[in-house]
Amino acid sequence: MDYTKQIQEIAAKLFAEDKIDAFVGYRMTGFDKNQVPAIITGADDVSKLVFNDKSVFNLSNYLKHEHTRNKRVGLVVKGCDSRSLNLLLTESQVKREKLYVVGIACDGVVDDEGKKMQNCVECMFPDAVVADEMVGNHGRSGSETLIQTGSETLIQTGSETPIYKINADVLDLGSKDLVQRREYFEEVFENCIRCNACRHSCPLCYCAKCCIDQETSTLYNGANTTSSAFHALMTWSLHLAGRCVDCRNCEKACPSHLPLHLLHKQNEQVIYENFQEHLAGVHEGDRGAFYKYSMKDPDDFIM
Amino acid sequence: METVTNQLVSIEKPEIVAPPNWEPVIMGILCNWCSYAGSDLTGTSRIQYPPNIRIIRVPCSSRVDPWFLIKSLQTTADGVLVSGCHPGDCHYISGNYYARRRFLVTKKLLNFIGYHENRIQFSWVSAAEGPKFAKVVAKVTEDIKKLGPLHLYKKENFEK
Amino acid sequence: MEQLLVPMICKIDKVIQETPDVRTYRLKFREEGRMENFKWMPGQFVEFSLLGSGECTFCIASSSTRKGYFDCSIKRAGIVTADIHNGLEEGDEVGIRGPYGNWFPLDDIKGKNLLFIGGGIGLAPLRSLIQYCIDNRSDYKDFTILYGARTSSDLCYKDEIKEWQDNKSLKVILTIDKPEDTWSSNVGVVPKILEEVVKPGIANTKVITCGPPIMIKYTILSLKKLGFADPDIITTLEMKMQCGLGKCGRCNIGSTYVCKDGPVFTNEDLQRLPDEF
Amino acid sequence: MSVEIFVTDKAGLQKFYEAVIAKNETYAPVEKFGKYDFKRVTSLSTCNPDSPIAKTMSAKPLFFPRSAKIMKYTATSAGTDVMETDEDPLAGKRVIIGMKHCDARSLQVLDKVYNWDFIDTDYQKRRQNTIIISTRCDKAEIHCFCTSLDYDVENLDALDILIVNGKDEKIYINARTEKGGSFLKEYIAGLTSANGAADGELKQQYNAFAASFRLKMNYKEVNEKLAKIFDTPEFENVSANCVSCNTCAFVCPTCHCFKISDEKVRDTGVRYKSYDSCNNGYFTLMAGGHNPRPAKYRRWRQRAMHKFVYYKERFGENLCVGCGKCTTSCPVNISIFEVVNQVAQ
Repeated sequence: MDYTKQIQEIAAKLFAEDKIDAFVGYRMTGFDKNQVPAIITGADDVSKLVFNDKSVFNLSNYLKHEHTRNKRVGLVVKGCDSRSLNLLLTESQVKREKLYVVGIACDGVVDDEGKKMQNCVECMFPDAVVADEMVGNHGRSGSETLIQTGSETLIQTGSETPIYKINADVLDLGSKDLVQRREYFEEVFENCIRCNACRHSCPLCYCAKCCIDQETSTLYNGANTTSSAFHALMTWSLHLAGRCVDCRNCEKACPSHLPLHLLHKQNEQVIYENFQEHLAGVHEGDRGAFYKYSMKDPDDFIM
Repeated sequence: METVTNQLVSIEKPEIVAPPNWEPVIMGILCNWCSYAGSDLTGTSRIQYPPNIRIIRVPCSSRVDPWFLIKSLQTTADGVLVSGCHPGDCHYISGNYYARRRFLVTKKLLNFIGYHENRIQFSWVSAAEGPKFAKVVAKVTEDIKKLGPLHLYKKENFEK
Repeated sequence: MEQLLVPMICKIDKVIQETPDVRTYRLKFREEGRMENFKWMPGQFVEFSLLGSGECTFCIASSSTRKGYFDCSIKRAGIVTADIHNGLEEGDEVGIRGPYGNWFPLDDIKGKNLLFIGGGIGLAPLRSLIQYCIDNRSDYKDFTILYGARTSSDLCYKDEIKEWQDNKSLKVILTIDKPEDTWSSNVGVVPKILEEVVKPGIANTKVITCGPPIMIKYTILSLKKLGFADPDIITTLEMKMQCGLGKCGRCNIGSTYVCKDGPVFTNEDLQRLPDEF
Repeated sequence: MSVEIFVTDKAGLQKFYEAVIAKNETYAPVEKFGKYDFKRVTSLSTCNPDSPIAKTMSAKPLFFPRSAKIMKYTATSAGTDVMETDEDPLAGKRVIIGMKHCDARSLQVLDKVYNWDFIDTDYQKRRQNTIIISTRCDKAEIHCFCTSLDYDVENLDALDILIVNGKDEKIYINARTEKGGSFLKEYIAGLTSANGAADGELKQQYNAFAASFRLKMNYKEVNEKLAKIFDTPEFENVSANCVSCNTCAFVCPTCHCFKISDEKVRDTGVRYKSYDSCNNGYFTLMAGGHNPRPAKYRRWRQRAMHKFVYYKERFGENLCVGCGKCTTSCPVNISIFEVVNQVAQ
């Protein structure tokens, strides 16, 4: 997957037609094969843009930054990024008319070791679900890819029919008993250093005042203890339940390499199985699962 | 109240043993319009219920952010009871439907990370159901007593 | 390090509601004998902690010449200060660490005319120096206090200001930003009153100013216009602090630590600092 | 400085480590979730003294804990009791193995700030009671630039015992300080002295290591140029893609900012001192709403300038040891090396 040329062309065209003030894409770091997100403000820098399977970071994160506020922005989105973008649009965080979205038909990205990321292996929506222009081709257009909210089958595409699969790690852990699970997560919370990188790198954490920041919250204290990590990570993952798009920005940012996806995938699975909701951000205008309800929701756990 | 004489261990962490005559602390978060009034009725009808519950009044069960449950468990409570209006009875029309979803996910997540899901319990109690409230509290208390004390790293921080 | 951060317990002796959102707490150390050993100079600050809520930095608003207590004036602004306002009453206990920081250059201002310019809660650090100077009145020449606030109800230390006004050896000028029916004194922002009403002479005069950042900025401009030299303008800076010991790395402006090298600076010092305060 | 050098082989080194672990309170990198962190170990099999720099957290928390209890208190109707905290768990005699020289150097840098004015006695005690056993890297990692900074990597005396991989599977154990020398005496059984003979080989190993660096810079030039360009717009460009995630400060071996937080349950409370980062937007936000560093580029400038200008002005050292941990941890791969060089240009 190498769309460098197409993206450079699109960016150059957009700057030439004066459709955007800034273009958010990727560029090489200059020292290894890793990439840095690039915020380009003029046609001169277009040649720096690249896109290949090392373009990992979810760029919709940059829509909450001061550099892109009140500007017309061109944005490169992969499948998962477009879902978070969709949620940002639904939650009125970004104005659609100010965005020019370059959607990618993504074949999956790789991690530092060159292995395909786990979320890409399981990915159900590799094509951008919202785009002004698509790059690459999987033989289906954006709108065809996604059909209906659904019960069993979420997507019906021409050739293959991906079905929601429970994350292998979640399944594995779920089969253990209570004490083992507690021990495993106790280790997770012990290794958390409370840097809040997960939250800052999450594209959907845009609150100006966060409930897990000592300076703005009355209930949370920022001490770097296990109990505080439990409080922060649990609260954070529950606030993202039904909204997480599994882009794994958080996991990539975590300096302790904690398996944060476990919490998100567990929530996703519960929501999918119990409420028959489709995955977050797949449809435009579709809010997260916690923002709607159905009469048929299970209530056998309530006395 | 009958006091527990045999030693109880925490179900999640068997090395934690409850002190003799240990009583669980239960945080009760009640909706203003139904459950709180219900608990009031329990009191005025002179129905007895376990004194382990500490009641907090909220406008609606959907006011209860999962955050509150986590915070309660992190600090003092051994269990949490959230109670609201019956489906369809919500003072704000649909608040409890939203709440229902959140509670299920919270419960499952707590179970997933290795804490018994009965630590968080929910009930629908209307303003007229005084006896039901007493029953609910009794059941929750009994359930949580079975689970033993919740340690949740509190020990490291607050042991004198 | 951890021992350095442990506060001493103080008892609140008195709470004075200065304005709707400012309260002055009069504090005494709980342990006997400690109050006598607690020495501070005008301009220094303490770390005030409401146990369970957090720590905040406040300047000491009274002079060490008034023995047996010290004052902290606290404006309701953030989470901790709101807790302080809501929760603390007479007889309650709080933690105090300090005093930290440098103080007003008492030697430099000896024998000079003094002009104090305060705005809002910014009178608190000045009050410490004003009290100190009043108690050593013979060391100083002319003595002028210009104090402004947004409204008449936002003026702090009303009783004390009355005392100052009655004191024939001081000149007190009050101002508020907008006219009010019951207000008979000056109306206008501090720099304007400074230029139009006070018209201070620059000879042998030191100016000490404190207030909101925007007021300090324009006051300094006015003072420069009047002909004051940079070393004669003394101000205090506020920065977020956590430790007060020069360790936590919050309060630095360039390589200057406000908690160690400040909070009192002359305008000459400020010129040298990078523009980040 | 004592220059005792002993020679051994791989098995001998293992034995040495095992003897050290058996006799002392030992800390070493332990792997968890693919990342190494320094933890208390009781056997060599659970740790890896040769963990790669990029995947290892710094050893700073052993001296400046991620969260330290300042005090405990209880409030009763009779008044507030401030209690002493438990004994400092890090104050005892201990040995750290597997600490790299950049990490060891960071302690020398931190000494300056902790011994300045108000003296941090806890930190000093932890420093004095610790023996640092360090392995010299054979090859620079991709983001390393320690040789380009203002310290002598070859003759560094921040570490007590240096272990160098020589030719032909030979391993040299070299006591660098008095403390290290007297510590090593207990373990010399089974080791062969190689005083004098090994100097050449050590030098050779160092030269090969120094030649393997991809990144090289002139720190003096960077110091001087950065000091003059506080207002350059270049900071805005280089910081545009930063997500303010704070990771860099939390993994940095020299960052020492902290915050104080209270945790209270009923009448009992604990006050903690824990890490904080200047990249956090709230870092300097005052209660009234005034924030001297509201914009991202200002916070980045503070970070870069503090590392290469302010600390140098105040304490005479760069607050950077060139370990590259921030760059490897950064989710968007921003390199402090690139940033300061680009800005200084």
